[in-house]
Amino acid sequence: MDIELSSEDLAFRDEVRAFFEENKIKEGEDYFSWRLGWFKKAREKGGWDVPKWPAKFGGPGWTPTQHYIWEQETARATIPFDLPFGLGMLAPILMSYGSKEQQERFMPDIRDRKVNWCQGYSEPGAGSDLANLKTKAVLSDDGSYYTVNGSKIWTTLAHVADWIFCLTRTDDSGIKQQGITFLLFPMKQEGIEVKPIITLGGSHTVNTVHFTDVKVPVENRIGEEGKGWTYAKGLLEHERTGLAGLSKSLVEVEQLKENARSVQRGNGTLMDDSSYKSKVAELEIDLMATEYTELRSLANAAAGEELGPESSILKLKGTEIKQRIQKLTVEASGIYSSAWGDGGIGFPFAKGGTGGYLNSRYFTIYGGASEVQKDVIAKKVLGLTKGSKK
Amino acid sequence: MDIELSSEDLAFRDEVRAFFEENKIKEGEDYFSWRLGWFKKAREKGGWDVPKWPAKFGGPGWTPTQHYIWEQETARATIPFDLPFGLGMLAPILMSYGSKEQQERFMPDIRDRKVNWCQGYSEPGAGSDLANLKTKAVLSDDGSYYTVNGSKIWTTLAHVADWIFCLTRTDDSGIKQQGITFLLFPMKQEGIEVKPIITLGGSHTVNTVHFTDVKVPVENRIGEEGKGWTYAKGLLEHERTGLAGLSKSLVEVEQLKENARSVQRGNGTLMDDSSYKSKVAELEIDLMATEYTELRSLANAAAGEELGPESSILKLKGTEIKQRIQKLTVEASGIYSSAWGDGGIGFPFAKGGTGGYLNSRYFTIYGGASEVQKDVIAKKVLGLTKGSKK
Amino acid sequence: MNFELSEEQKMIQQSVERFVQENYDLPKRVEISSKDPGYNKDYWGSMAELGWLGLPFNEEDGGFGGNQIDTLVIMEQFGKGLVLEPFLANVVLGGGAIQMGGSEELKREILPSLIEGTKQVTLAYAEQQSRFDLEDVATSARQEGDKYIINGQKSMVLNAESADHLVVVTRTSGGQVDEEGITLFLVDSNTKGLEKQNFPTVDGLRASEITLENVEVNTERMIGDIDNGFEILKAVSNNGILALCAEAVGAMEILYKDTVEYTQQREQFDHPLSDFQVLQHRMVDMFMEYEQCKSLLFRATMETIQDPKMAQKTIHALKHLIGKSGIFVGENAVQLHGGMGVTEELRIGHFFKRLLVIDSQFGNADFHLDKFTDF
Amino acid sequence: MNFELSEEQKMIQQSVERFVQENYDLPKRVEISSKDPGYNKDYWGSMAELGWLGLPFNEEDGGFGGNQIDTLVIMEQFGKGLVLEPFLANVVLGGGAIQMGGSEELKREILPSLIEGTKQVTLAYAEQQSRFDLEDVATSARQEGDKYIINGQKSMVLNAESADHLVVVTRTSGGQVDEEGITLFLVDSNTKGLEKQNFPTVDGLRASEITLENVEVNTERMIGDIDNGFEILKAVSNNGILALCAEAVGAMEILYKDTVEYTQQREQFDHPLSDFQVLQHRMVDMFMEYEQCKSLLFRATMETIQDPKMAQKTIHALKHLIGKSGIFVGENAVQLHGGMGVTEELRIGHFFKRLLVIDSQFGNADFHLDKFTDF
Repeated sequence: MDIELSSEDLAFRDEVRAFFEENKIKEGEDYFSWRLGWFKKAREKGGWDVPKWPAKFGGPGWTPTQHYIWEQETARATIPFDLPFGLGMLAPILMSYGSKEQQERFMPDIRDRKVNWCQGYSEPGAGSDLANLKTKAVLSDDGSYYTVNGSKIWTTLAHVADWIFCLTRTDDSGIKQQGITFLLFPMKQEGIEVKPIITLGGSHTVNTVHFTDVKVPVENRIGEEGKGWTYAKGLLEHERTGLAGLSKSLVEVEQLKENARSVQRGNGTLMDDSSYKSKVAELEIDLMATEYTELRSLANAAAGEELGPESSILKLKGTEIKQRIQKLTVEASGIYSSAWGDGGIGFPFAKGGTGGYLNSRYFTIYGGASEVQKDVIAKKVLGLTKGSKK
Repeated sequence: MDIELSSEDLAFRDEVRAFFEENKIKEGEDYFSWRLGWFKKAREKGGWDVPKWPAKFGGPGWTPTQHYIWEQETARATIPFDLPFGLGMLAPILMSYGSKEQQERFMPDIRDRKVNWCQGYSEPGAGSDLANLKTKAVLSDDGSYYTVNGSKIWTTLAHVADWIFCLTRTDDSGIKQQGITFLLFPMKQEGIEVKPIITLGGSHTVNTVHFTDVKVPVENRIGEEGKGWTYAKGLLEHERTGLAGLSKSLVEVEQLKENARSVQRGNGTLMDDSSYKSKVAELEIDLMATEYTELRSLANAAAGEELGPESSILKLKGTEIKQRIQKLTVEASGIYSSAWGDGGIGFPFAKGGTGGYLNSRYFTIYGGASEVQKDVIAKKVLGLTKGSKK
Repeated sequence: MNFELSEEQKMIQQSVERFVQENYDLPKRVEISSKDPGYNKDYWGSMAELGWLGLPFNEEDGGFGGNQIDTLVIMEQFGKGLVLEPFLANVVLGGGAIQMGGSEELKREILPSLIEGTKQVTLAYAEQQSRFDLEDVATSARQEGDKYIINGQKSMVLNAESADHLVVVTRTSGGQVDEEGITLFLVDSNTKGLEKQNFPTVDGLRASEITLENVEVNTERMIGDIDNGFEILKAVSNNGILALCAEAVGAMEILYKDTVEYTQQREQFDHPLSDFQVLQHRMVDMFMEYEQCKSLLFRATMETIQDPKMAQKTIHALKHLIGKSGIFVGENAVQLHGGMGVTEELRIGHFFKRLLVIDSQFGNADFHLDKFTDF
Repeated sequence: MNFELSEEQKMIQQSVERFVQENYDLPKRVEISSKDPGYNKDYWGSMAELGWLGLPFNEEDGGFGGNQIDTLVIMEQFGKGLVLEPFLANVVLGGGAIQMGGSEELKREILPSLIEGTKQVTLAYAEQQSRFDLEDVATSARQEGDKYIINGQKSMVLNAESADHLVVVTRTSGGQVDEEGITLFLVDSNTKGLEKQNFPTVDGLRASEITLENVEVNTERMIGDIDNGFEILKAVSNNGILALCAEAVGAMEILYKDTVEYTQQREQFDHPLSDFQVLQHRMVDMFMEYEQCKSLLFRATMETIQDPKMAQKTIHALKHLIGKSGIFVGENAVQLHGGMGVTEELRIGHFFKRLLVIDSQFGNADFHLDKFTDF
């Protein structure tokens, strides 16, 4: 066992830091042109614009440790926002299951951040039981197109998306994981209606999307008809690991402590209040442990072992940590936690804190609710499957 | 709503207090003769030796409030030990289901504390699923006696008991709650073997009891053959309320705080340690709430409503509170919590504290494990019974 | 020892329950909350007519001589609909302070119109630095002839937008955190130098930041004795806590019951959610928290009526438990409703928000646990 | 960054694992524990022969130059059998102190016989009033010529019954809770004035209360410099924490795995217990606690090797988590085993007891959480 980064890894970390430092946004610079420029420069570094893509598709081909370093550094650096849907979710499916034509057609625009994608998996009434989907796609008699009817829900940023990758049902005669087909189609067309869902925090990120007789050419289908679940499923576990977001939480805990230190209590600050600081300490300790659980999992991956259901631990712990950070922000805000909106009442950090906390309740629901993650661990890791369920 | 005790109730409380005060054990007095004398005097007060028995069987016929007052006062007073098996468990069954002959035969000795009873319900392998019992009782061809074979477990004080009241199986053709027969028989006879079970705390209270061809005359059967479950069941809910033991916990919390104040920390004591005192405070608050939950439940009982599955709340909260008191005693003992036995190492209160904590783990297991209590509340109170269980 | 409501209390309970059922479904509440003044004036009028606004006031001041149990009865039902009308601010806080410490003239001037619903009063006590400490008062009142000149800021003043008068907590002597030296004044809302910054709160109610710059107030508008306002403030705060906790208990009842109902209807993995034992036990925990909170609410309320000094420890216990349990019940109601729980579309989210705000008012769970340990 | 054991470490791991499997079933352990001296002398001899007792010592002192990871490997396996032999007391604590601060003569005198298993050393640091504070030392050592005279009491000294020497922590100057002024001495067990009161501990091990009355010790038996013993004590205590936590992780593994197995076999209400979702999730929680503890153990151990000063915060985090999680896992293992869990008959109760004792050694969960907040 060895904690130290190799000299190569240290050199890589320095290189990443230097890159981030050099390419920070300058005062007065236009955000969107800086953003595109940033990705261009990252591409010139050898695929840094698509860090998770394999080398054969233009990615950097990093080791797991390099990925870990990258994630740690990005959490602390000023880098442009990026959405996971095209880059992190659709692209791997295209690489594995898309035809050469589909790869050539869709991947360049994803890489250039030209096309915004959204993900059409969840449906009203299905919850964490993703395979239980009812959006119908019927193939035309001549076999040239599908007609899609149905609804999706919790569709993140559907209101600004250009395209959707969508699970549809083409056959409901067998078990529910079968008969699912993976289709791609543009969002800005007749027959697609996007309705905002306002979350408890008061924000609009997710939507309901309704499809009425939407025509999708058959060449927009990924792989075979009826195999869509297989294509989507493998990625779900990957997604869970990403959801832990530990590097970001580390930064947020530092911010939390700084905020609490700005709240005066008697001769000290809120960080001198014993209950409050104990809660922060317990949070930090759990985060310290979870970081190493992630590293152990990465080390396994590096040793060629599959990222398995252990990723559920990371999702469980990671999301719970994020919620606790939000909750402690609310507590730090004291009486001001009840102010709503952008009025700028009380402490600067109180603004949006309570909305953030409320929205954070979603973390233990989406991507498979915590209860479902525990079912997965019980079954896949502990082997608790014998007998009939009660 | 009114919190005040009526003047009658206050007078009753004073009378109880005065009685306890007058009849305390004197220095040098023999414990066992004092004990018997105490019960004699209590009987002269009008059935105070059998407070829970109804008036027609010689009990005092108190109101629920009087019972509550009695329980509160006994927790604080010096009164002789008393066991619940004959007095509180068997007697009510005799009153409801025993024949006149059985009542006359057994109840006087119970009242006079002459005969020690034990309860033969639980069996190896059955756990909280009491009805799943296998001890067989076979009626002789002439119908004059049963032959009992099988084993009981967790039989409290079986090693000092004179008699046992015992659930046996006389028929296993139907559902498991049927075919159970309630028998009484002496413990000191051939064919009965009592083996001690040493609990984690190092003490011997419970036992395994094995029956080999034990003969029980048919006149020792309560009620009808095959109806024993019905007779035993009603009492189980009553037992649960008793298990809460809140009055005792109130006294123990005071003792806990006194102990903690005897542990010096810096310029203060352990009760100045913020984590420790917060845990004590949370415990006290839960106890304060549970006390009123019990009072609300008693008020319902007084209004003629049945003591229902809400008693499960009291058992759940009451036993958890008792465990927390034990746990905090262990914490107060610090390094001395690891000393075992009667060596008298460290703080006086540390002695036996860890054993007490270890044994207290049993509180959430016996009388229906906490998980089973929650199942009961889910089903009976919240009505969560539709559909098939998963 | 008796937990039964009187016949009159039962009638009030039924009447408030009916009012909430008829007037407070979610769309209606959202509509009322989103328009100024943040509550429905007709409803307020009805409440006055039904006599609710006068319930806890003395009969000689035009009230009905009720006590904290009457308030509990009303607030618990209000909690089941998240009623927006400013009952707490007027009847419990502002009116309560005047009832306790106001001169006869002041009571005669203010209370009848408050009870009739024609004038409104609120309480301005918190300040930016005070967090939850009632005695931390920096806003100064300096005597000048027969007037006092008030300077300072007051935070999170409930319903100040609609209030005609404010009971302002000021410091007339002593250090910033001394209990002595605190004095209460009744200040008219439109007095020169008094500025309001109004904003909505997380739970759809309204509050304001108040700036007082050389605000003049006559000595006869003093509530209670000079430098001795803390006792009144403490008693009003305790009554506010009891009222808020009653509301919270009502809200918790809706949350656990809605969750029980939703999980029975909603299918996942081919079973109603309510079939899953883990969710069943979670709901049992929610139910038990509700019952325990209700028990402690009864205890604290009954003890306060019997002996307010003795009840102080129980009030700290109550506010701690309500804060902790309310958020537990709210978070789990949301969790068990899944994605829908995190939207504005179901009412449970709104109930959760209210419980969150209640925890932040008059001291949160940690604050009261700490206070509890002083006993 | 690499979590793989070296080939040698893997071999040690397998060798210890085999030893535990062959020699440490429950009846055997109970038998060994109940007889004096509370461990098996043959086993101790084997451990010496196998080189385990010399693993962390420097090669020049007869050891193998291992580090805390080697100790982790051994202790984690020991934890799976609740091994009774006094490895911790001798190798990590007593021997560790001599290794760190002893003069060359002292090391040459003591360490080889310790490594051979012929002599034993333990550490006497705690006192009745000290609770978990290492720096709280009242036992005095007063210089007299080339000797020191020690007076005081030492509490809960592990394995003192069998120890030939004790490393005694004394105060040579300063106030009772000063870090400066602490000095360590190696005292022979049979020195005049040294009395032992031996007793069993909750987990079946042995400890003693030690009274020192005018105990004389030569100046050359001082370990480290005068008044500067605290650094050594702290470092030894940190190594003790790492070793105990490794043992705890081994014990937690047994507890969660035994529970998984037991619930699959045991039927209740016509189903194996493992079918109940509530119990499944409880076991998932136990498993996750185990994994998190293991992660933090690796982290603290690796950081200590890299930079002990930097690792201090992580060591506090570790001891806190192990205390809390160990008791959580233990309590729930018992709960899920039902009545049987509360008896001496199943091994889980014994593992639970060990975890309980581990929490009380070198500071419990609360103590280390508090220390953690100082960083």
